[in-house]
Amino acid sequence: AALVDAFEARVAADEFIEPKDWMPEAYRKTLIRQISQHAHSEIVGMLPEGNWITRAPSLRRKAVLLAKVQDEGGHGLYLYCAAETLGVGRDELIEDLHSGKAKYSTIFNYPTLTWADIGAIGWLVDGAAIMNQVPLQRTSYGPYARAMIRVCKEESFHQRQGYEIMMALMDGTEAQKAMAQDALNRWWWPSLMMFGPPDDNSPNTAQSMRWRIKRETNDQLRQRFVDATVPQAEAIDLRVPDDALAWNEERGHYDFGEIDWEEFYSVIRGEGPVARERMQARRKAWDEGAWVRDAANAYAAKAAARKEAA
Amino acid sequence: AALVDAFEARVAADEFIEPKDWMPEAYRKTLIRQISQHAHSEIVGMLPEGNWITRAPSLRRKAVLLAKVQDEGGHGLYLYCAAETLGVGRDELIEDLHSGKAKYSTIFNYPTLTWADIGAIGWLVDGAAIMNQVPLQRTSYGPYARAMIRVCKEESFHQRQGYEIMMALMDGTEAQKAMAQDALNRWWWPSLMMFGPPDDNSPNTAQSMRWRIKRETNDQLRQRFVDATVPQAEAIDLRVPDDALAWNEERGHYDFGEIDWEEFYSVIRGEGPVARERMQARRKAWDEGAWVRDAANAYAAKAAARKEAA
Amino acid sequence: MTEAVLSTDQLTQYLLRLGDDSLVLGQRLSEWCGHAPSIELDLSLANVALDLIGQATLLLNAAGEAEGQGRDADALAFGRDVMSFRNCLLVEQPNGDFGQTIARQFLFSSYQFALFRHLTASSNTAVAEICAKAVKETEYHLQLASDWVVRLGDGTDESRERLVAGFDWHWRFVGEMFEDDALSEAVAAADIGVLPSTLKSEFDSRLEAVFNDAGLEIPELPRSITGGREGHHSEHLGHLLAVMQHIPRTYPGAVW
Amino acid sequence: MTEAVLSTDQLTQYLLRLGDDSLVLGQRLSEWCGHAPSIELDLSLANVALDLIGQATLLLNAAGEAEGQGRDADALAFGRDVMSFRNCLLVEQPNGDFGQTIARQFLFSSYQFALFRHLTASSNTAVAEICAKAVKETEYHLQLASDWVVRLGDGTDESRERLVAGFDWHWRFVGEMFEDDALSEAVAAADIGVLPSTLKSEFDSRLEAVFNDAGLEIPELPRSITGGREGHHSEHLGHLLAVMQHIPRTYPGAVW
Repeated sequence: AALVDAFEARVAADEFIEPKDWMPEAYRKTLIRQISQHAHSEIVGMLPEGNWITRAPSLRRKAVLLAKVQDEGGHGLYLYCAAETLGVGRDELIEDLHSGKAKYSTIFNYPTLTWADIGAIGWLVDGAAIMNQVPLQRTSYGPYARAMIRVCKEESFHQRQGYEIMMALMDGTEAQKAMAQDALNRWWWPSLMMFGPPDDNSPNTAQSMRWRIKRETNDQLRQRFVDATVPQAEAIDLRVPDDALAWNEERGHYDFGEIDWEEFYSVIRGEGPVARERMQARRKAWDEGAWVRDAANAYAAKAAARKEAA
Repeated sequence: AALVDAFEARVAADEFIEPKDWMPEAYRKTLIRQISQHAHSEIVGMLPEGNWITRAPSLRRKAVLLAKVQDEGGHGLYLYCAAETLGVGRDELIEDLHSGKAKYSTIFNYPTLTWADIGAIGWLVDGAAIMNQVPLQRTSYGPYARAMIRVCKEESFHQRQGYEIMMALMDGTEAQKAMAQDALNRWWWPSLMMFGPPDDNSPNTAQSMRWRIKRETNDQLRQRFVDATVPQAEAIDLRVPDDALAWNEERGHYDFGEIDWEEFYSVIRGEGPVARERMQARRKAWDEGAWVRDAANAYAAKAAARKEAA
Repeated sequence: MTEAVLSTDQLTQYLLRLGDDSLVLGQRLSEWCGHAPSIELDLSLANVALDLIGQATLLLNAAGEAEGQGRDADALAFGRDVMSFRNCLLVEQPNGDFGQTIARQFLFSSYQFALFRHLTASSNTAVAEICAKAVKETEYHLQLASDWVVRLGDGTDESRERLVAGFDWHWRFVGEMFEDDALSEAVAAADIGVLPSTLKSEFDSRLEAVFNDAGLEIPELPRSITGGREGHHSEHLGHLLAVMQHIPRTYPGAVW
Repeated sequence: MTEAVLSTDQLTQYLLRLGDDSLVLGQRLSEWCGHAPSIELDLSLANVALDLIGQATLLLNAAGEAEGQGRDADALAFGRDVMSFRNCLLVEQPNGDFGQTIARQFLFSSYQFALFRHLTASSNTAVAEICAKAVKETEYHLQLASDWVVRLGDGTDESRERLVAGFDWHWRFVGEMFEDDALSEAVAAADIGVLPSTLKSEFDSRLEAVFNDAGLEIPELPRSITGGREGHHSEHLGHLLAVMQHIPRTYPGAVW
């Protein structure tokens, strides 16, 4: 109990908890779940955008997109490493992803249908991710907080690139404008869902806030995202697909329509439009790559043995 | 010896030999080799054209090409059945193809690079095939001769369709004309090679002619092909890529240049540009289809057993 | 019965739905050509593909005529981008293995057979005539697919597993085929088309009968994924179109 | 030394050869993105792809300038059909498994490293500058590929077999990279380019050294397949271009 009190006091004082420090088992488990979910999201998140690398409409866009997807892989890597400091192996985490035990962000179970979706993902999905992640730079677990600092720097870059794609489209032909508007129509609501269930239906929030694993509630973050994004849409003549959307002078925030939580929970249950494709692609890459990982391990062992012998 | 004499007399009298008739072992073996090679050529020959079905430039061309490639599959089927009458199973023949023991026409080891290649193959490759096959309608082995009658009817249809593609291209834009000429440049010499080595280097010809398995020599057939094809090329302003080509008034035939037999024998040895692709595709289809063939057999056995039991 | 008024655009869109279904599935099946498990199957699959491409040609030509802007079947097949395609999501699914292909074919042909049977009585002569011919083809497709569902389901353990996996990939796309919307209501009211929902019971009986013969159980169907009829497709269609349209787009205006 | 006169067309064609090699291999490698055997390899392969696409952009822009008809790298990458591409056959080969990809990468980077090292001294300033930057990238690609050749060759039995099979797919395309022709003679005479045949011994020594480390034997090389430099490609390139060019061809004139 003394350990718990000391731990809670340190967290309350905004000190970082480090891997060698004592921590409550529930804290450790919550962190592993959250960090690995985040890592999985980065890795699965490579797929919808990866779908457009081979078809990017210019060499510059191709290079930028490739670099972006590569960054996501890098984020996945930082995050798996952060999770590993909590005593769990990367392979184990990945098995949980492939078995369906572990979750990843529902947003990646929607398909990328046109080039405009690449813009919409950068702008909205990375934008929402940043809202979620900025506070995590001050999360209580040191390795996680430090990973998030690197992640956030790159995400905001991605968000600008995505918005820039949308700007170029809205500056283009009628077909391009229609493509951009359609992408916003399809990605808007799923982006709002990225902040998770409403606060009154989010049982873990209080504990996570107290442990400073989370630092703001789902609804607070969602509101911030709407407030930031609506003016950006308006600035390039895009219409946010929500008839209830209106500036509320009194609250100093945008009011917005009801989210279809049925849809959200369906996708959580694995019923997203391309959930099967995502898992199939990840499992295939992992299974077909097994011999390469085995070879690298075997070679490393041989090399170490040779060094020993020498 | 009496059997042999009787057999040779029947052949000399242009009678058909049927499966139940006695025949020399060498005759049987030569026939199996020739018929199965021909069957393999039909099946492998589906691949270069199949490569363009998904990219055919109009719905009509797509349908015509699909039907053509389907016909080739049908020819393969007739021919395997004809070979089976000689006491060898289809699976065994296919294993020989996949192991590299059996050969198929060298022409199919060249790639189809543009849509014009589909025209060139129909016009030249099917054209050459007809030259080879027309005499085989009177070949001494009955089932083979009857298969060839069906094959020839369809091949001449394919040849016209191929030429029609070339006509349309030569009637089109500069890019289309260039495509057509380039296709002729690439397919002309390999087509001439389809008739096999020159007569003075074709040791089996004499025996095969005596047995009426073959009815004309390689060089005779090749000359007939050149004589028929050159005017067709000229009619649509295509230039045959052979500087030595000239009408020889005295012979009443076209003279033509020396064939690169080194190239021919290289391709025979399996060194054709896409020989690996062809065998990879065939083996893959066969191996990945094994479970389907097994299932069909298992089901047939069950159904038969049920019928028996009833 | 008073015939409801159907706009040009509605008729065009309906014909696009019909034509795109056939076109996209025909294109998919043609990918098998030369690569099927046996020569016999190669011929069968090519046959089905040929029929579907033939249907697509007639239906898209009719769509072009309804539209009245001078576009023929080729212009529609090779000149639209992914969001203008109106096919259902089922037909654009990848071939996968032969089990997946047969599952898709069985589900689609069951739907299309019920549909075309009704459309032979369409008040639109073109639709009625096209479907009168097409329904015979589709009956053969359905027979072929049904036979193989039974053969694979009652063949070996592996074939059953693969077939079940093939159906598992596709169940989520069944609902879309039978979904009514404003357009299908309009064409049904005009006696030109049919309400997809009315075809469901015929589909269900056939599914039950064939699954019974195959010794398979029909699982509880997952949530429907929809969107194809409004141009919101899976990621697969764009790749299919990139290949299919490459030559006409590379040589605009050329005649082949 | 008297500088030989090089025609505009010759310079353009030479730059297309250089640029198309990088472009096509970059496009191929980018197909791996999100599907590699490990995250680390995903990042590495994407890195190489990125470098190659960057090189292609510079080289094709230079080709467009040399040509003088207002085409930039995008116009050349997305606006030419298969027969106008000048890359060697090696780079358009399919990825296959990781062993096949690494074999291709090792063979190509060995060639390209030797080439770019020479071209840093090109009398054409643009070529020299582009290659001065690119050669550093290529050195890294070569190191990465060499490391993996050793790791797979000296890893497990399976990895050795797969790597050997990967090389077996590609040996027939090695000869083409080192083949001299009229164009390479002309650019070498003008001190702009280099005779490919002169790079062969450097390539051979590296191959020998790395194969030695990997415990692999270099087989007798099969007959060379050639044609890429004149636009006569394998069947693979057309499919790659269909995908790569789809959007720009679908929306001609659009700016992205």
